[in-house]
Amino acid sequence: MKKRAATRGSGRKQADPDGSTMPENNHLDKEVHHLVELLNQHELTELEVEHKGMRIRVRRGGGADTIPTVVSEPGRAGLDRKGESAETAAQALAAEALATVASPIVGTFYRSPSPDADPYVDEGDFVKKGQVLCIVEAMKLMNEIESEVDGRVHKILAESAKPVEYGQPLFLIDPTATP
Amino acid sequence: MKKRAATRGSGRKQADPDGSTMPENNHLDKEVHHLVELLNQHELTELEVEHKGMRIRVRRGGGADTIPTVVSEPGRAGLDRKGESAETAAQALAAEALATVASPIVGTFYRSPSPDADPYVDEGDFVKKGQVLCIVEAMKLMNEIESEVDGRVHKILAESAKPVEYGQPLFLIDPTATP
Amino acid sequence: MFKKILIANRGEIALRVIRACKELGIRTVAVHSDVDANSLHVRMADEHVCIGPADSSLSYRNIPNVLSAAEVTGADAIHPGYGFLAENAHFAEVCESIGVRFIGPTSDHIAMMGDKAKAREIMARKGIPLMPGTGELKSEQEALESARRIGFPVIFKATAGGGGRGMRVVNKEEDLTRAFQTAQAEAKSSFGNDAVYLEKFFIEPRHIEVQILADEKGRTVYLGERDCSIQRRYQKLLEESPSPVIDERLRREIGNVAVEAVRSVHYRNAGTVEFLLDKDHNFYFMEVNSRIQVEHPVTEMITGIDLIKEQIRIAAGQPLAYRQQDIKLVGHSIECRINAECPDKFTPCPGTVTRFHQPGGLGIRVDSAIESGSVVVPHYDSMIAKLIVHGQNRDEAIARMKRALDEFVIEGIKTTIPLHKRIMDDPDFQKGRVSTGFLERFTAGPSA
Amino acid sequence: MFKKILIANRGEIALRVIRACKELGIRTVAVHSDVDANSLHVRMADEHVCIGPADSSLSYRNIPNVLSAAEVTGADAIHPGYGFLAENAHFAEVCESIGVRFIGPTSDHIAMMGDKAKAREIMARKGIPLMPGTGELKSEQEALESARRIGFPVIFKATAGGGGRGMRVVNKEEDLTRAFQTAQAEAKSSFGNDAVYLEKFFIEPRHIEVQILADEKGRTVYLGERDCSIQRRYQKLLEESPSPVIDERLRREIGNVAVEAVRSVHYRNAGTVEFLLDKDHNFYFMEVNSRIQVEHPVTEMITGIDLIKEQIRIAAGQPLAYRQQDIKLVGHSIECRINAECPDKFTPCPGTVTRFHQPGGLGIRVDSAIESGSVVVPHYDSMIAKLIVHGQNRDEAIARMKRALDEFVIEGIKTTIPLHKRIMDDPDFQKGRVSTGFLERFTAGPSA
Repeated sequence: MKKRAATRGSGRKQADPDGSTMPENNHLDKEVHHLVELLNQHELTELEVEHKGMRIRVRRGGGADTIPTVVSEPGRAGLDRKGESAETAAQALAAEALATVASPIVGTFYRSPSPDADPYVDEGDFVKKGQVLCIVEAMKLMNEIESEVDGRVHKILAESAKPVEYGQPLFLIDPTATP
Repeated sequence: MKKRAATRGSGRKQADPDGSTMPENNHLDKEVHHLVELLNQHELTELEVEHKGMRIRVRRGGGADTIPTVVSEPGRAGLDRKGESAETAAQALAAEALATVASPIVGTFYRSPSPDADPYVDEGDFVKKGQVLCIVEAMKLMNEIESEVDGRVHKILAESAKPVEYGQPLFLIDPTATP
Repeated sequence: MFKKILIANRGEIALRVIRACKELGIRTVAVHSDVDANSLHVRMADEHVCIGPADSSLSYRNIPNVLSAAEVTGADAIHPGYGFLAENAHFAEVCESIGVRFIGPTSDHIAMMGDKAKAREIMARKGIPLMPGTGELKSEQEALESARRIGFPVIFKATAGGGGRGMRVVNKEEDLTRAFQTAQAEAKSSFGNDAVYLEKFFIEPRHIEVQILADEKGRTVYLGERDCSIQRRYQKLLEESPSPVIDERLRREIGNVAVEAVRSVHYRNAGTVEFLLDKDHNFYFMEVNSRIQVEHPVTEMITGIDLIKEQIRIAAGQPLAYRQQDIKLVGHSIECRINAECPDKFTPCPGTVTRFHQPGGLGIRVDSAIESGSVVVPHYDSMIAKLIVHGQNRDEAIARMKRALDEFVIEGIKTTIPLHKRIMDDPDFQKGRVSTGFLERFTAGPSA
Repeated sequence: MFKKILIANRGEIALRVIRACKELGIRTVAVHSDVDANSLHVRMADEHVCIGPADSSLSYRNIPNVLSAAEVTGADAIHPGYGFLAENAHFAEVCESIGVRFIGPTSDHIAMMGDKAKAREIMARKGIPLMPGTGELKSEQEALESARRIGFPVIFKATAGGGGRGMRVVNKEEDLTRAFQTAQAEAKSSFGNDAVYLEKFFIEPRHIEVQILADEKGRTVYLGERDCSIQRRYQKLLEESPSPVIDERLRREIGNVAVEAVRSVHYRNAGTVEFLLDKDHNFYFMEVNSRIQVEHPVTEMITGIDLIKEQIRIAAGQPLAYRQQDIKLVGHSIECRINAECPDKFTPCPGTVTRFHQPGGLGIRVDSAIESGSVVVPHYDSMIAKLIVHGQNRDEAIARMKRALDEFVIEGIKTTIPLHKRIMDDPDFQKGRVSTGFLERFTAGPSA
């Protein structure tokens, strides 16, 4: 049984209003509407935009009661998640685009095919699309997890022989890196 | 038994924006109204816009869940109260200062000393400080309520022979008016 | 006793099971789909494992992922709640085979009770009174002959069925052919099995069910009945116990039949025997539900017995601590299901609950995993809370439910609270004069 | 029956009374100070009247304003709750004189029970077992002689007292003079009356009280006891029923004495007879509280009787609907008082409750007028919620309380929830081995 999983972190960037969407003039109304929409869509607490002498800030609630619906990183504690939306804008500025390899199943994560074998990959290694990165054992079955992109292993996020849950990020791959 | 009560109504009068309290700039007015609408519609806490040297900020309560502690108009429903705070910012610009005469006790409000007598005062009348404005009957005692200021009776807010509660506004007096 | 229980469910029933485990000193593992990561049942559990995406077939119904979660957390038992995997005989079987205790009946009993036609046959052989009806129908001709014998109106039901799907009422002979075909097609598409059977259709019957508990040694008791006559499209909306029309003698009679029904097949753990009660107080066996039910709290309220704890104790091999004569029914209990749905139209209404404030005080119980800020996602059942009251008698219970419904604050989404208020104010309901057709008058709109 | 009841109180007890009225179909009038305008008790009432500013002497204790509010709204009865005007004989008298029914005992009974020394004298004459002690002390010499007769340690109490003020324990003769003077001064400043009396002071006694109900015809019943031994500075913090140390025989004995005590003076409505229980299970009359008490819910939970409704029915002239033998105590109930206060130091902690989420499920009751966004003002009592549980036995009740305390979310202010969690985990508490000195070990800090 083989399973693949690699999700692009692009979903988090959408919260970022870039220059092209900024108003020229007099589009105040449209702009505020747009920001409110963004606020709603991303369940943000506050959104502030400053551009060509114009500054717009939109804020909602104390945030205390608002719980994000869709969570991109299950397994993290609730407190961490609340921080995410705040980080979103900052992270989006950094135009980094790492690919996350997440576990498609619940099971036990292994970095190597057997206890005495070498790991499939180490941080810094270059990998090819389709290359096996690790095994997740579930129900006595070994599921090989492959990379969906070419790139460099930026970070290994799980510890070998420990349980992982569905959607838990296992690797960050930098697809822009070349050997 | 005589009781006096007159509180400055700076908190209340904001609830009725008439022409004279509106800002010169028609555009600003429209804009503020628009922002308040947005605030209500999207249940926001705060909305701030700065544009060409102009800055507008609209804020509501302390968040959706916060219920005002001290309320200037007991007897009104909670929903009304929520609206008030939203209007506050826009109307604070107007510098009108009516004095409110509130009931110091719970009882029944009477505009005249006896059923067949003339009212103590009518709207538009000029009153002197210490002049009796009405009676509030409680526990079979007639309590005369006096004005604390000189001025013109701007509005009578309670209906004769109806119950009034503690702190309920009975009269608005315009202390700037002169005969 | 178990050391750690995995709860293979979500929402209020997952929280219900976690509460029972906490009170028993058993550690808990919540599983959840990714949209449920911040749910109350996840936060209240000692451990939690994300088992898949929102689609329940890939998460809550995903047997390998659920069992992997049990494996990696070292859980020694699984409580399935209701729905999802609760009546999946295969799941119970796999649990048994890998040595994780499935908290419920055996896989064989689940399979037996899951095949409604077969269950009826078994009960008929044991002498349990059945609705006039048939076994699985082989042909249209057989259906026609059976319908004539039973007498119209009749109803088609799917043998693999439940929840009202695959059901068709036939009032006269000429409508039978089309109804037969439609019922088969619906059964096929809903359950992957087109087998249907026929039953007598009663006008204005009551839905009466009996809660039973059976331990591993076979000691079996009944815990009074629940009256679930207030239904909408075969979905229960309000339940009460005791039934306003059942007296002590009839209660004992139905209770004994229910105990006989499950004891005859050596059934274990909690179960519910459903009956139809006609106007003359004749009762007919319908089916056995081999799970804990949504409406179990009304039974708990009048017996003082925690049914989830009993399920766990029985699964752990403990004997029942009481006999039939020890069970006393005290007062009256009503449950209103609060669903996130548009009033009158009954369409689901997902969204964010901006404010959630429960009623409180004497005789009030709320079972819900909702809190202020919770997001009701569109992927699952629309029931977001159960409001349960207990009173010294039915009148007090109704008065208490009215004031509790008035107190309940749920903002941001539409719910069935207004509908329940109208039911409480209904003179027929107040007199206990309801049948499974009762709610039809409300579906036509507020003024009907 | 009354048509409209004015509730002369605020907070959870006002809401408690409103709930009972709603269930009885009686209209309600809330009164409130201006800072309480948006309170839940105001919003849940049919009508509401602002009766003054935050200072309770100008609002909730303001007799003319409360009565004017009854007058302008046409209320035919007033429920005083506890505190404020509940034991003000003058208020009850004025109510009687203007034809508004005071829901409680007569003004004479309030006055009689309010004078603690006189009440003791009356009870002594009726043969009720008293704490070894004195009547009002005329001089220091009398105090000294009495203390020698009773035997040290002894305690000074104010005859007009309550709530621990004016009390002084004396362990040996040479401390007596100073304690007498301090007690007098404290009694004077707290109650405007410097009269004090002496009682035997017991080491590690239990505080046991018996709930009684007496109708207008004089039929009197007791509803089991409450064990309120867990106190802090004479303020109850946790109550339970039944007491873990009282058996069936002793319960009947104390109950009969309590009934005798109130019946002998023709007491009416609800009341509580407080006793001290020593280590040898001797019990001594302390006082009668002529009001509904904070901890009344634990009695409601094990008897199924709604005490507030009973108060209202009795005041309306209805007879009790049951006799002593009809009252059955079922299971065990515990109440934790959730106060807005800093843990360990016990200083009040007013502020805004940014988030409030009640525990739910089987056997849980929350009596509170708090909701998310409520402002806890510094002007009144710091108790913001009562968490009450019911279980089949004491162990289950404790386990349930633990999980309910874990579930209770109150953000924005500090509360006694952590303290209650530590009490639940205490081995002595779990074994029922507590006395009125129990909490002292917790006051020294978490590690003590």
